[in-house]
Amino acid sequence: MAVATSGTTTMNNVEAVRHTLYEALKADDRTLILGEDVGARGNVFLITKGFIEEFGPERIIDTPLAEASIAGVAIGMAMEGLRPIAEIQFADFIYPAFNQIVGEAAKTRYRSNGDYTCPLVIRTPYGGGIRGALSHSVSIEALFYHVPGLKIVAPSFPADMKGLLNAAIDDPDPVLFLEHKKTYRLVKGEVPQGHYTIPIGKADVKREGDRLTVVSYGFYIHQALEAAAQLAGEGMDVEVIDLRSIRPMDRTTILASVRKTRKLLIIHEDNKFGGIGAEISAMVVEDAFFDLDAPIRRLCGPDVPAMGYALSLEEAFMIPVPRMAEAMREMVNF
Amino acid sequence: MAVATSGTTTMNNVEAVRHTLYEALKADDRTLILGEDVGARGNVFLITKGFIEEFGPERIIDTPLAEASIAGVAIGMAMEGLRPIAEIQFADFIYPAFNQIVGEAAKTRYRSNGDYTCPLVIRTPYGGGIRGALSHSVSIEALFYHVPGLKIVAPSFPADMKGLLNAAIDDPDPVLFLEHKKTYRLVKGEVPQGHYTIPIGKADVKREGDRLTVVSYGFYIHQALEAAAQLAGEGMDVEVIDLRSIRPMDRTTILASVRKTRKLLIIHEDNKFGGIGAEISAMVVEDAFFDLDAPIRRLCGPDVPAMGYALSLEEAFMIPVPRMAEAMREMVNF
Amino acid sequence: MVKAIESPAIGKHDLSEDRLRWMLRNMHLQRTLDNRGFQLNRQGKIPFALGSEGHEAIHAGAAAAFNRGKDLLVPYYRDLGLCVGIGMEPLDVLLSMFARAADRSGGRQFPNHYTNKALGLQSFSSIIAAHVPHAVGAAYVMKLRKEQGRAVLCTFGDGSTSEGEWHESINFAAIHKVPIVFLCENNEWAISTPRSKQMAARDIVDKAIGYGLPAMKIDGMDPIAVYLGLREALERARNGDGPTLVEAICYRFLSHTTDDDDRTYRSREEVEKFRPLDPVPRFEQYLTDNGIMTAADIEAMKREVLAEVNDVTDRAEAMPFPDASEMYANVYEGTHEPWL
Amino acid sequence: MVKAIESPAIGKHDLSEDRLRWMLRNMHLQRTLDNRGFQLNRQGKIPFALGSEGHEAIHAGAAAAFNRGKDLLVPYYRDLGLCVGIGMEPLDVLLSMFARAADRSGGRQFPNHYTNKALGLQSFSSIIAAHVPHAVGAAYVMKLRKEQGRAVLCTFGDGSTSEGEWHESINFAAIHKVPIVFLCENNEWAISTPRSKQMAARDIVDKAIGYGLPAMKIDGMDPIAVYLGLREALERARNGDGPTLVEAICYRFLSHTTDDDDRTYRSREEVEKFRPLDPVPRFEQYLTDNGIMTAADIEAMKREVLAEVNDVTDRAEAMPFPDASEMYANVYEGTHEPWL
Ligand SMILES: Cc1ncc(C[n+]2csc(CCOP(=O)(O)OP(=O)(O)O)c2C)c(N)n1
Ligand SMILES: Cc1ncc(C[n+]2csc(CCOP(=O)(O)OP(=O)(O)O)c2C)c(N)n1
Ligand SMILES: [Mg+2]
Ligand SMILES: [Mg+2]
Repeated sequence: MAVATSGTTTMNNVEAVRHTLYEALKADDRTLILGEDVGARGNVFLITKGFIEEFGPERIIDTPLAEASIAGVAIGMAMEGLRPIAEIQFADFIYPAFNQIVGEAAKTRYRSNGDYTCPLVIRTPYGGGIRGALSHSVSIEALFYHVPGLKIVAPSFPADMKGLLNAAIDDPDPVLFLEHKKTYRLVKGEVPQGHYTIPIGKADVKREGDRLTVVSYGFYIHQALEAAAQLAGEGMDVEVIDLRSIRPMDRTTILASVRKTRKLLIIHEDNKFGGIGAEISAMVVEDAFFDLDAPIRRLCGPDVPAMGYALSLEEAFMIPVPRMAEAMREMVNF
Repeated sequence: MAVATSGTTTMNNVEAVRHTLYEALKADDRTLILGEDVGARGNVFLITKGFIEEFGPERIIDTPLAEASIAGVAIGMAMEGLRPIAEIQFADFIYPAFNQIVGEAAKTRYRSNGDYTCPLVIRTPYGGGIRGALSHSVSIEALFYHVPGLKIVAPSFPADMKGLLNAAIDDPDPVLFLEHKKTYRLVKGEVPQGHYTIPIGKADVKREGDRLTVVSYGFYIHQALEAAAQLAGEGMDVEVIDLRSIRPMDRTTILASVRKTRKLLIIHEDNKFGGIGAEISAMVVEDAFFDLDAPIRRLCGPDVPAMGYALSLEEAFMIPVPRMAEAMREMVNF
Repeated sequence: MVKAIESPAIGKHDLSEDRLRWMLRNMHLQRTLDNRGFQLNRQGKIPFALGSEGHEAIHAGAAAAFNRGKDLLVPYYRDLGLCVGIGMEPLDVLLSMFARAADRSGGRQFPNHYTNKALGLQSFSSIIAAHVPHAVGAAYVMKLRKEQGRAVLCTFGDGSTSEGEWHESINFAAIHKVPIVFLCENNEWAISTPRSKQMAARDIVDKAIGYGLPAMKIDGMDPIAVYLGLREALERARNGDGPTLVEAICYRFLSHTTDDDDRTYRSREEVEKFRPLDPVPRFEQYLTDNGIMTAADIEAMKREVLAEVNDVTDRAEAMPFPDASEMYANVYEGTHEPWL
Repeated sequence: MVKAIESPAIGKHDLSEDRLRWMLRNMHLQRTLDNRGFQLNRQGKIPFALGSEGHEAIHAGAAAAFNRGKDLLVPYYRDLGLCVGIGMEPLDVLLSMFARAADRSGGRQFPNHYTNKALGLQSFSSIIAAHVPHAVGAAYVMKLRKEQGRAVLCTFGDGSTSEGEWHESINFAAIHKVPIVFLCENNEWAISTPRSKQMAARDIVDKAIGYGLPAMKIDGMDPIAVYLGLREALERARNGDGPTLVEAICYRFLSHTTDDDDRTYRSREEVEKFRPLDPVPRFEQYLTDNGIMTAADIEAMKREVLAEVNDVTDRAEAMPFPDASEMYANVYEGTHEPWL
């Protein structure tokens, strides 16, 4: 973490994203924001509120209701030297932009052998637990993490939000920046002042321990830490890694931890089958098979198309802290 | 395999698909085909050649150049009782239809709690090794296999093509039917006459052995079998499983084999990171960890955006039989 | 090709007095149900509601032109009144708001996202314009099966016309001349995005030309004008003469949803400017002016509608939530993926 | 709003005789390079080729209107002549065909998919219409930076206008009045799909109306008409007056690519019907009729072009393939993903 700062400020995740975007717009006139309702409305979570008044409608672009063009126009801007920050209002609406992101942004540098590049950030709120029902709750990381040429980050602490968003904006390649909307106002933390970046591709050990490695990210990293704190009270020290970056993925940190604890539990909200946890497990088995004392376990969202609107259905989909603690206990005692 | 047949006919994969489509159109007037250039041109691989003359332009629809509507219109037809068979000309062009497939087809039954269903087949040729360069070579299975509500099959023997395509057409839910274009004319085999289906979700042990389990599919299943034949000559009997169905995935067959051979090698053309192999590995570790005598290994496509046009680049991307044989030897001797 | 229906269309229609009263009732039912959603949201009983104040005339007029049991409706989330108008029960609206197990989506869908195959009301998602190709596919089936006298009615907002899927679908429908009417409920806003930032076209009907389609612009605040326009367009479709793009001008009087606050992006003056066009008092005036209803009749109707809405509210609220295990139903036919 | 440029535009232009000869040379260069691809394919030296016979006038005329060093070109695969016309070296065309290491994409891209940032030729993929939003984004940058006198030229085929991304991009450009010209090379076919199955619109220019854009229909078989039309449209863009949709009518004389056989879907009569419009002899006739070139001049030009194409063929063929290790370059900036 390259920090040049005098102090810190307490912020929630919305404030951290807003603050970082604001500083970027101030510092670099190659940056601009485009998306649906980012102007007068200031984005549906009020992240860009007031920006259009300060930076003008040419840099804070209320786009038409058309996601493929939001991504595609941003790609063209990036190819010609800007640092566009595109917003997809909810991650659920990114599907129409799939071709532009996967087929175009991720391949621009490769197909031109470096003649053209695509330094683009696409921000989008994802995840559930907010009564968003079928189309305002999805996790999308597993639909994109297989794609070489893309980077994907999913920070969930305010300080990480700022450091990784700065890194994403500076990055010379396309970055998908995922913000778990349930953490937006729920999660508060100290954010260093001044400009700093956190390297994309580095996970963060948020809690040290030696009995079990837990890898998570998003809203669940907060729940996993709560569960780990419970276990600590029971005398079991669990190591909790916040993945933060999904591609590139920090194999080094995960392997070092697993070699120490000899057990791995992966927790994510997204469906299990083909989710991020599959790659983490396969990667660890490849490189640290003989260091493992127990099967790797994945505690993940159920394999159903989406979470329902009814509270009972949403609760059935989400994994509460006690279930996480129970899985951790089982692994420790295995 | 529910076969009611007197004999078999030798066919390549193009012929098997063509024959099966033809029989389906004859047998059930709820079926129709829509896609780009499927009419007079008879599809770019001549799979539907002559169909428009026989079944008419209302059932063999040359669509506008617009993939989202190919999938989307087909969904509407399926919701109203037809059995549309949509074609995406090359798998690389499926990205614009991602929203319709992932957001709509896969969720139709779920979101309406069964009030509406979506019995739709989307056929598309995928895979490389045919000098297709960046946009006529991709593997797409890993971009879709994470999606509950979808089924994905990727058969690569003519008899499997027929049985699984029939099953896909009969299926009451959306099925993505992937045809590896390198196998189209290269692979020939006996195809039973008459109507039969092969259940979606069942892998097939194409070669029995006890020293190592190899799981593959697509063009590489043929190469893996060649490599296994070499190893048999060297006294090493390798079991080769043709996955055939990617979702649902046949955990039972894979686990039974791994419990017998105690070693697993997964081979696929698609990029490694986040590919199908990740889930297979994670699944096996979850359920058969203590049955394994060696780390699970994945021999996969390199993590680059696509294969290049130059022969040297394409060859660098593809995995030749000797490399497969070498990996098998290493695993057997581990 | 572009045609306008005169408005108000007094005396130029064939609607019976009963039918006119039915239309007013539908408008009141819509507004009352809408308000109920907002009330329940304020009371903390439901987390979300969405209103269509300003769209009542479109819904009543279109519903009056719709042939129940024959036509198919592929609506969007702003169509409460239209869905009720083609026969959906008010109870179903409340079950959707309360996300009860008896809701037709099993409490899965957001409020206002209905499904009712028996009524010909196609299930749709929240993804803007994603339903338009489905409507076209459905219309294709009618054409393929030579089902004379049937048509699809597909609705969407002004913002929705920007989506690529909208474009592809209209184009497909135009080429194949399928029996469909595309009804754009142009309320000038897409959340906070005004039409000037959504398109440079003067009118939405202008878009029809590029697809080779006939178009019709109607006063969406006048239920009779809407009825006449839709009847003509639907008849054309039913007779095998292909699709029409209908633009119905209305206004979204409320915030986009309960999660929105329209004061952040549009002036109160603008909203007040549109108030005199509010379709409900305007239509009441027409009915009383023409001796079809008295003020007292209207009051009685409102009371009766309110009683019905109160009744279904109580009934819906008393019903159970879906059981957690329901989460696994209807992923595929039959059981959940067995291997997982 | 829709305007037609008269054709042939004899005597109505400001092109010097040198420029006219340059245009003819560009047309011959294109056709000779095209033919070379087909020859090399028949000889088994390259697996694939793609020709643009019938598009020569569009390419020469557009290239003549393009400001080198200022404007930006975002073309599609059928634009060999246009790319050469704005300054790309014929050697680069052959390097692309042969997929040699020295090809600007490093032998990665399919033939005819060029990139040349130094020339202002934006890299594009094979995915139909996916480049159109990039062109709009590029034009937005010009507007944002207040770069007067620059414009983007973005081309595509008739079939490409059906894609959703095309629609969304034109709409975005129209709203923001960015400096861009959309040039549709309407050759009546999209592989085997005739225009009647692609759209119900009479003309592609009709599509402009729905975006509030001016449009222009030009004879794409006449390089002077194309030049005049494009000059006007590009000037409008450069002056800050926004986008224009230009439809240039031409014909695809060859099969779609070497993988296609057009005899399976269109009659020889149709192809022969268009032969008299072939832009190359037509333009030659114009030049000889007007005493700008003699038949002997033209023969000499053809020989000279052929010699150049032979020369670059030999040079390109002699160059090495990319090294296998190159596969890992330029996935991201710097190294390949280190953790894998
Ligand atoms: C693909 C997609 N993008 C964005 C959204 C978020 N969203 C929901 S409604 C809406 C505005 C729709 O405007 P319009 O089509 O005019 O309909 P109205 O709400 O005005 O009736 C937006 C942007 C969405 N649901 N789907
Ligand atoms: C998204 C996508 N779908 C399909 C294709 C396959 N394809 C390549 S060219 C082509 C026809 C294009 O027609 P048109 O736009 O008229 O250009 P033309 O080739 O006639 O110049 C098609 C269908 C593709 N490359 N990309
Ligand atoms: Mg609107
Ligand atoms: Mg064409």
